[in-house]
Amino acid sequence: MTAESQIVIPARDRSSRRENWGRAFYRFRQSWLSVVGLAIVLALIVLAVAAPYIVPHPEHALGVTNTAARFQPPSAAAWFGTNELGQDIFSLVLIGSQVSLFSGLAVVVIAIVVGTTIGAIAGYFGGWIDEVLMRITDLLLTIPSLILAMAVAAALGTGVFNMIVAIAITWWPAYARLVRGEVIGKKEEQFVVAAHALGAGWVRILSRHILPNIVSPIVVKASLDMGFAILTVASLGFVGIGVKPPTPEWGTLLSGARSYMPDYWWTAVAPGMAIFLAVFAFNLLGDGLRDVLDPKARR
Amino acid sequence: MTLEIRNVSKVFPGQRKGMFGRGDGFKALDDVSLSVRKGQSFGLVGESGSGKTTLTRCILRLESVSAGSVLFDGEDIHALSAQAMRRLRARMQIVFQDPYASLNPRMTVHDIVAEPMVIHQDTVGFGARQRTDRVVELLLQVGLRSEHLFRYPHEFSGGQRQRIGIARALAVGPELLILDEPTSALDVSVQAEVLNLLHRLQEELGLTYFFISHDLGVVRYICDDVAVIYRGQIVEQGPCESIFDAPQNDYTRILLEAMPDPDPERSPFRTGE
Amino acid sequence: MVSFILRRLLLMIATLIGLTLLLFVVARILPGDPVGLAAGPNATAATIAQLREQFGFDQPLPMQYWTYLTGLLQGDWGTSVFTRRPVFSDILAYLPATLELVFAALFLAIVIGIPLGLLTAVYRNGVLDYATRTLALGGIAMPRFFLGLLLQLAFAAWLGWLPLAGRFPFIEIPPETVTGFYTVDALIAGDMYAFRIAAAHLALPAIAMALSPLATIMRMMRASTIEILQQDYVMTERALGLSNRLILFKYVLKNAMTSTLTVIGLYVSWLLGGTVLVETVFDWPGLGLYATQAILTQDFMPVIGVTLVIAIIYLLTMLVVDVLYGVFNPKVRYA
Amino acid sequence: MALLDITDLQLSMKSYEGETQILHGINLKIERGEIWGMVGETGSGKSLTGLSVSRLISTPPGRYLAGSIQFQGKDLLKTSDREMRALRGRHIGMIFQDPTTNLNPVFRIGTQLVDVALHAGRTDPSVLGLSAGASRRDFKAAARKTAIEALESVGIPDAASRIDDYPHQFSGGMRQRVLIAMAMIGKPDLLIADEPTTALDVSVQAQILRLIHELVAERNIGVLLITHNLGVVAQICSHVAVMYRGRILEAGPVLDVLKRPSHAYTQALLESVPTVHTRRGELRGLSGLSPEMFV
Repeated sequence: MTAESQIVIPARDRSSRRENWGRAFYRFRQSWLSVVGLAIVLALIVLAVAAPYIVPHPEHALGVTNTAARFQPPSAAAWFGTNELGQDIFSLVLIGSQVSLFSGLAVVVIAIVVGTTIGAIAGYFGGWIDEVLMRITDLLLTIPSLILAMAVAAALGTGVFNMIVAIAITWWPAYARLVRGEVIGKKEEQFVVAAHALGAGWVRILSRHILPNIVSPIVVKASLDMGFAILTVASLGFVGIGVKPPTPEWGTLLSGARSYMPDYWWTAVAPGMAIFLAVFAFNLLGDGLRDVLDPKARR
Repeated sequence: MTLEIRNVSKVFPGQRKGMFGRGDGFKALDDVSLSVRKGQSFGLVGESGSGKTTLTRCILRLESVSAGSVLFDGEDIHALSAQAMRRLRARMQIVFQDPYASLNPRMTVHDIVAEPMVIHQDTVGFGARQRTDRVVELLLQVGLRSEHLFRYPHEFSGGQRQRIGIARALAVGPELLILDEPTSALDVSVQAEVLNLLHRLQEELGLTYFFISHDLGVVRYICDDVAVIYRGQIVEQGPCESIFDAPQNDYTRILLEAMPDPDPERSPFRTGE
Repeated sequence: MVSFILRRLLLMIATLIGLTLLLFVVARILPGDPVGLAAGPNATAATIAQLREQFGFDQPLPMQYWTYLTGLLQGDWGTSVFTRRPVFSDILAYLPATLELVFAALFLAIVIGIPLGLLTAVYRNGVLDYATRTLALGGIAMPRFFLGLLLQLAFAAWLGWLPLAGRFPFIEIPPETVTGFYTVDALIAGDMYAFRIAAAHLALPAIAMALSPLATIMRMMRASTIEILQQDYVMTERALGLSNRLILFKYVLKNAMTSTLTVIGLYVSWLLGGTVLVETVFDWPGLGLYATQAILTQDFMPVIGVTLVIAIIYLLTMLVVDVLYGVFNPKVRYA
Repeated sequence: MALLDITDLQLSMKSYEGETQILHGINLKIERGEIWGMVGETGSGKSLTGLSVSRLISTPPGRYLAGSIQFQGKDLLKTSDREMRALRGRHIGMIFQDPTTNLNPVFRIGTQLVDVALHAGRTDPSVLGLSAGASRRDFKAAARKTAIEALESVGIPDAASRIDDYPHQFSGGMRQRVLIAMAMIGKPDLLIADEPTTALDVSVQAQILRLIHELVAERNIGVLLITHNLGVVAQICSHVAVMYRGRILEAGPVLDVLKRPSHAYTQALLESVPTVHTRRGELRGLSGLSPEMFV
């Protein structure tokens, strides 16, 4: 074999990986709706980050009022009108996107970390570990998540952090269920059995063979859930739990606007549309990602 | 004697019946005994549900046995400690039936073939550079090229994937190779090439094969000894020639007669023509 | 089948016991001071102590739980600190309104969602398909409370076709209670006038609640129909000349229903939880409004009660779904 | 007039990569009483040829570039969908590879058999032994009776009661029998069998082949048997067509083609099949042959 060991080993070229990405992006582009979703999501992120520097009245988000200009209808000066305190709704909504996006992301990340860990352990080891973990998970799943989140948030007291914790508590079970199911499915796959036969330990099998192959459904669910997390944050704000004024938050803004319907309808429309747009964009994105990442579910 | 299976039985617990009871268990293996000689090819022939897959899993200790023992080089593998078993796995490797399902789609060929060397680092003692050299050597040995090193499994045909699977199995220099229907998912022309590759590898490396198949022609081509398994029991075993030329068991005879021969003159339906 | 249902019922009781324990512990450990709230800011220490004793808060925690659990079985679900009425009778009073709303929404979602999903699957990638899919994604993304507000604006405030909020005007006489559902009771009584009033009040909140499940059921139905259409047996059915209509409405529909069924079951819980929002918007006198009030005042007995009721309904629904699943899928039935 | 006469059939398929031609001019003539084996490896286009005869390839993505498929003198590529549907099940029967996935799992086998029988009966009441004016009730009863007879004719014991079982209550071999009964219920003139025994054990395969052979002898039908297994072809086919990359390289009576193959590919294929008589090193595969040699 001396002659053959002289063979030049090719540089670890990334071309085939790049080709996979290219193909995936090609498929993603096939559906213009998902491209629209991605564009809106990116725009939202940029706006949220830049909000304090670009809005006309950043001070309104800090609680400054201007009662002289109450309930101005939308105009060139105040694009979305002003509210009962004379604050510029455009400024409030734009700065409100920070809370929504941040807490949405935080909820999803916490839920994924906790849910994946518990689901993977339950699915991989099975037996009584699985029984115990899944009974707890099922228990939480029987409780209507919105009510549980409301109760926990109310008990913890107001604040962004408490609200995130409250929602995450009710969300991880769904990931645990998803990951457990996927792990059990992959456990029977031949390449996993092959790894067993090679003598690989459980850490290696889970981290190298199973988890990389179940990333897709998790990413798809996460993308869809980003939208629903934003929705839940707004829901809590709407019923009066969660972020308290003056910090602007979409649900809270909408809740405040309710009292002035239908005469001052614009106070409700802007935050409502913002919630809708953000959730819609993440849904479009998730839907497109599903097409790309989950070929079996392609419709 | 490399591999010896002594009176192995495997009973799967029955399905839940009613509120608390369980149905009767299913006896997948019933007092199976056979021995595989070093450097030889042993064929295990059976149809679906005959227990041949369960037997493989028991040999690899992916499944426990209900009774009996599996001896590898005189050691009962089901009595070994986890640590000892892990070391032993380096000496006994498997090639699976489905070349599409048995390779991790998220790993490159290099990582797939190198994995056994990483797992058995303590035994093999290769560094990263040595591993890559060895992977290239293995790829060449099974008829692939070094350009294939950093590609992903989906870029290969079924036959090429099966070669990757064989390269992986050979990576840590095993003595025994369990071949679980390695060619049944392949086209005949590709199957012929893979079978010839297996022949060549056995001659070059002095491997022992435990070859599982439902195709008598393939078993005849590869194996020295053969056992026929039916509903968890070995109904007949012995040297290939004697079993194929003078089968003693009815089931073996049925199998032999049912095997479609590509010679139209041997067709049972053409007698009247 | 009977033993299957019995086993599931046993499991359900175990789940409920676990749930009460969990809820109780969570509610008692979490910070929050219902007594302080009930007593008001000017209460003396003596009043507070008296209230604590009255609510049983001076007992050790396990005792409190045991008292609570045995009480539960006797219909004693605790007392609302806020309304000062027994939680159980509060819930009984509010439950029919909520169920009427949820069932109406679910009915709308199923009756529109399933045929629409089937149709868009057949004519996929057509104009109808793209339009409904976009609308569906929009429907899922639309916050229920915002949709409710928009519906109120459009149909109540501007067009004036439907009432703005409420379940039944105080000045009218509701139909005699049989089921507790005003629409159904009105029909039973043959009182078309009352029926029209009840239905008019029900329409907007039901639509606001139905949109999301409708969209999900439609998408699910579309997805599973497309999957079923690609199955080998559909090819065989086509190869042997069966008409497309027969294949779709007989052979494909039953298969596609099995996966959609689970989604429908899950939505019952989602809808019940969602009443918190929609009932707030429409002042619908149901469990959601009751729970919201209780949560805002940190009055935990009603919250536990409502959660428990919803969990029981959810578990019963899943049981029904499982039984139906067996009807649709013979393999499950014979297993 | 031949039962089936395919001339110069050319088919292309559209995919992400663009349009590729799959069939490059297929010619095949099947008479009654003949069993034609169409043999080829993965991607040779043999299954698509079979599906073309039943017109089960949707266009697009498929597109017929040229050629005709004459069935009893009628060009199937030019018939309307309605006419085509009347032919399917009644004049052209079809069975596929996997008996587990080809029966609808949530219906009793009887439901499916009866629906096929009713369809065939509507096209031609004599299939059910009825005259044109028979009532709905008569049709239903006759369809069930015909279904039971069909099950009996493919060797399902106790057919009258097993007809009300679900597919999963049958073994693989029995399911394939049910599917054959379903395909034969309309008393077709042509049976297209796409890898009918590939998913089955050898011992069961032999039984199914015997059954097909008997049906041909009994009813004098024509069969197009698509398979990758030369052994199966050698056993029951009267004729064989060897396909490779969308072309028929060689066709004729089995005894001629398999005993004295004139094409290098056929020869290589035959030398790739291990039999109980093959000695070590005798298998050759396609080594030494390049695809261009066949075109």
